[in-house]
Amino acid sequence: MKWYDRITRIDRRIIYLLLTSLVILPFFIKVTIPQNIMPQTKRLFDFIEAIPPNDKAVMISFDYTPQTQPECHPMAKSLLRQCFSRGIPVIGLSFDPQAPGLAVDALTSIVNEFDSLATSKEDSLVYGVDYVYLGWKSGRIAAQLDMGEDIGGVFPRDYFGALIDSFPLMNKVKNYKNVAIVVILASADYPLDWIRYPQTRYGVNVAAGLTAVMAPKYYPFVQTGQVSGLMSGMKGAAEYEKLVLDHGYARALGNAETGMNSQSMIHILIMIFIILGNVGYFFSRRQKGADK
Amino acid sequence: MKRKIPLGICLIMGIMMIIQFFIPHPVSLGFASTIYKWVIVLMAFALVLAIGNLIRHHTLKIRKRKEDWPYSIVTLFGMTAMAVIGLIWGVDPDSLYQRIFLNILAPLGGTMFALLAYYMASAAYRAFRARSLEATLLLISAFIVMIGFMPFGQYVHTRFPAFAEWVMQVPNMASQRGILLGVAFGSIATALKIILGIERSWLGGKE
Amino acid sequence: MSSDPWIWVGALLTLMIFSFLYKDNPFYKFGEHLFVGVANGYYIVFYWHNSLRPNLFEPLGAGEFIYLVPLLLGLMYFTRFIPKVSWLVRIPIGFMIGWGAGLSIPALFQAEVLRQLEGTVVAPSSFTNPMSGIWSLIILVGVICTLIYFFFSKEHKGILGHTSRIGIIFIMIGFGASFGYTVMARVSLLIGRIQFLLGPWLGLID
Amino acid sequence: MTFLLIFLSFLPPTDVIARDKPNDAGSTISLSWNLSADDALIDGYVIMKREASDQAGEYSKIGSTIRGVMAFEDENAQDGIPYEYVVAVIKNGELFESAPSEPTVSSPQVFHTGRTNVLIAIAVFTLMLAYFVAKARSGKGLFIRKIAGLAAVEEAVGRATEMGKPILYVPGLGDIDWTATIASMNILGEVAKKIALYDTALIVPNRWSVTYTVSKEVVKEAFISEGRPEKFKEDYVRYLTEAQFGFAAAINGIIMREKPATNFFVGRFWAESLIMAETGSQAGSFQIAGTDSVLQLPFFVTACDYTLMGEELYAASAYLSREPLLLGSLKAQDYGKLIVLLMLIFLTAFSFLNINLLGILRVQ
Repeated sequence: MKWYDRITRIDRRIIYLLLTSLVILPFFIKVTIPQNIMPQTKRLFDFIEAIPPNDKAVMISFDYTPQTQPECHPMAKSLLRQCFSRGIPVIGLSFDPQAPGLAVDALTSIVNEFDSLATSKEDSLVYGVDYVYLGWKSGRIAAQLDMGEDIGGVFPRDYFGALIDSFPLMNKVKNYKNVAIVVILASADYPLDWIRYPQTRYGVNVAAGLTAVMAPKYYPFVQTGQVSGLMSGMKGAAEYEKLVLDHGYARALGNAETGMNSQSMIHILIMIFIILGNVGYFFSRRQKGADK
Repeated sequence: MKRKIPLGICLIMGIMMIIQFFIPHPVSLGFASTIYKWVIVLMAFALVLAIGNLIRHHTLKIRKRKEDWPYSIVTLFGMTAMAVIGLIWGVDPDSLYQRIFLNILAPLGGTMFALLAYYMASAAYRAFRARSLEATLLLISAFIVMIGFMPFGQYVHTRFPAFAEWVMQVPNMASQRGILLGVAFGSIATALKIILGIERSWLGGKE
Repeated sequence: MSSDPWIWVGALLTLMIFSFLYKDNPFYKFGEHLFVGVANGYYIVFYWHNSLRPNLFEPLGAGEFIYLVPLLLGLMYFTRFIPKVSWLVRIPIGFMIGWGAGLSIPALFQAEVLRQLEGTVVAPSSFTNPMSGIWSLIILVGVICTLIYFFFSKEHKGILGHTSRIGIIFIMIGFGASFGYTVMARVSLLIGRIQFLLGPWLGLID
Repeated sequence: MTFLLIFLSFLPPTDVIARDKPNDAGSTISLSWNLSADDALIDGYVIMKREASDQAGEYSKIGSTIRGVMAFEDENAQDGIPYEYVVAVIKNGELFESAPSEPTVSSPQVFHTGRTNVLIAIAVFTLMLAYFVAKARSGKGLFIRKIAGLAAVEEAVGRATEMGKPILYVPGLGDIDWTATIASMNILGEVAKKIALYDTALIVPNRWSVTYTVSKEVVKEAFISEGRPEKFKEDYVRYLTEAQFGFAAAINGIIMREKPATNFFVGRFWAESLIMAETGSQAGSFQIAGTDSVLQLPFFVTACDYTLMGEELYAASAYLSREPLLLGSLKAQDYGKLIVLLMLIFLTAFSFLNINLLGILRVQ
């Protein structure tokens, strides 16, 4: 077999092995490829930067599933880091039944991270004062609308079963008037409901962090301003990590950056193999032409 | 009669569902939701037949000791166990049924889904050959998007990510819309033919 | 390493499915057969709790006898086994097919014809930014040419031949772009599985 | 000592208009008003209503909005009862009420006027279809262009027979309410007829219980109509599972273990398309795909030998059966596309002449 025939017939298992190692390696060898930051990601970051501390809350709707965790989980963590660093209270909730486990994981891991660095009692984060997680509710649209009147009416108790009246934060935040922005982190078409119903009725600001597959659908809404910022896919998550790091809200880049390194290398790997295949194809065809 | 009655029911159902779309009256909405409930009930009944087929297939395999027959036991056991667990102990969020869903079905499904990353690589390597103008265009546009949506895209040229975005938003969108419009007419025509009884392959043979 | 048995179950099943990449083997066969079995068990329970009980037996029990209709229709599926009346199985099938077809016609006209048309028509307002105006003209041309490729009752010669050829070019560029874009999403899924194996299971990363 | 109390007064909104909400199922009244002249200073608006027959009755609060909003919908009206509405400005808990609206009654409608265009489209297309089908029935020959991949069907069946291996036919992952599934059933019938004439086994796995019952009928009848009922085996048509990836996993198993010579993937597909097609390609099967799922086409084109793209799937089902009635509808489809094409051109042209007709495309 000539060399050019050989490179058109590389065993697929070799490709699979290389691909697997490119997914695993970045977890252990950290490299940073500088990122360009897309305007819609920057817009969300700037919006939250402009919220004054200890005033209105940021509401995060955790609506992603375990399968899309690599894309949306880092978004949640970066957002939480930014809010907590700036003293902005966070209210978490979910409309996807698979999401609460992930939401609790994101909240506890970031809270632990902050508390381990806290030097005084005032510095540490307090549940019910700095953040709450309301849990999951069915009847999405009705719940979203009712929260415009009274959040406590929709979520009388939080995810852990405590009455929300007992939380200082929830006494301050009664409805959307005290919510600076709602950020929906989702792998399905959830943000559209927020735009159609609570936004038109109560004028609440809406932003989103979506999987790469979902995101393009929302570009038109970013253009019209109905969505005040958008993180799209793992790349958006990595960009947000970068912004949060650059502003000193985090100590190191997170999992999205790692994922992006895998992504980049796998894209290059696939392209190299396509090129190899074509080089081989080109020479073998030329050879066949010469043989005739 | 063996053909006329089913065809008539199909015609009536089709026309009623079309008319329903144009009537906002509560009677019409109530009709639509009742029918929908019936449809789900019918699916449940058909499932009994379907599961019957599955059981038959696997018991035959076991009885005749066909190749790989022990795995058929796995399927039958998994099905029976899951059904019993769900029917007896319920489906609450912290029931065993939901745990099995999260820890057995979800990882199995998620991993099958993740196989696609590998298959995309091997399919692209094998099939993306510049054999003709069309194949070359496909290859080039795939490259543009694969480079442009990655962080390193900006090092090719600062405007390259924007170019990749353009390929997605302009030529890609145009072709998708064109295909979609064609599909819509094919679909509508098929649906109409079914309702009008012109297309009756679902009845099976001539009698 | 994890001490949670459920994590171990998830991890081992993950590896069983991945082993198919090397070649078909007993582990994959086990995972596949378990998947099919447990999934069917899952849906049996699902249909009982979400369909048969609330939509049939409970209303019947409450004396809503209109629900005898779906019961009767449903029972007709089983006439397949009685040769003399086996044609009755066509009645529930006709019911379902007619329902589906009737439902889809207005929906298709609305979502896939009229709305797509509206999105494609170019208006002077598209030209507030000259470039985006040109792009919407290109989309218009692309849609028209693609559509012409799908004309069946005329031979693709002359002007029809040229335009349908442009249509095919658009289609191929679109396919390439879709393929390239999807790589990203699928790799994300794979990263998710690997993260699960390295993190919760092996405890090598956090 | 006396305190000078200053009562601040705010102007209420004006022109409160109540109307029955059009095109709905009743029990909703739409309200609109002109903003208070003091809109920038107030906290918001409160909406109140009472039954018009009860002139002595109190107005009760039914909702509120933030400032700057000039519309509200009362979704709890009782059909047939006239209501009066007032909209009040609210500031620090104090209300400043507008004049009441005219008494208004809500009612359900029997025709949705916002959907007239869809009705016209359906009517026109049905007429065209009926016309061309009637014309086809009269026996006039219709020209249909060549569809790559269709000729391959015969070849595929022959190949399987030569190799003594079965044929796998996946009728998509859509249930029977997807028209692509119906088109696939049609093609399945034709493929099964060809198979009945050869000594080839057939495997038709199904994801849905209803498609399982239909495809079983279709295959069985195809064998009967070719005079080979004895060749039909119960095991040809199988039910697998409703779980999308469980189904794909099982198909991979079938491809690897029963080694079909030819795989057909015809119908509606989602992300699992490439899992099956790539496995088939690695196993060396000859593959024909056909789908109207735009997003899955690139993967089938990459991994299969022939692909029926989009509408070609529907054309193929008509073409294979060669029934003039079915072919007639292809002509109607072409005219439908022609109308769409002309509308695109004319609506664009008109919009540049400042005639905006886009409204005719909008559906509520």
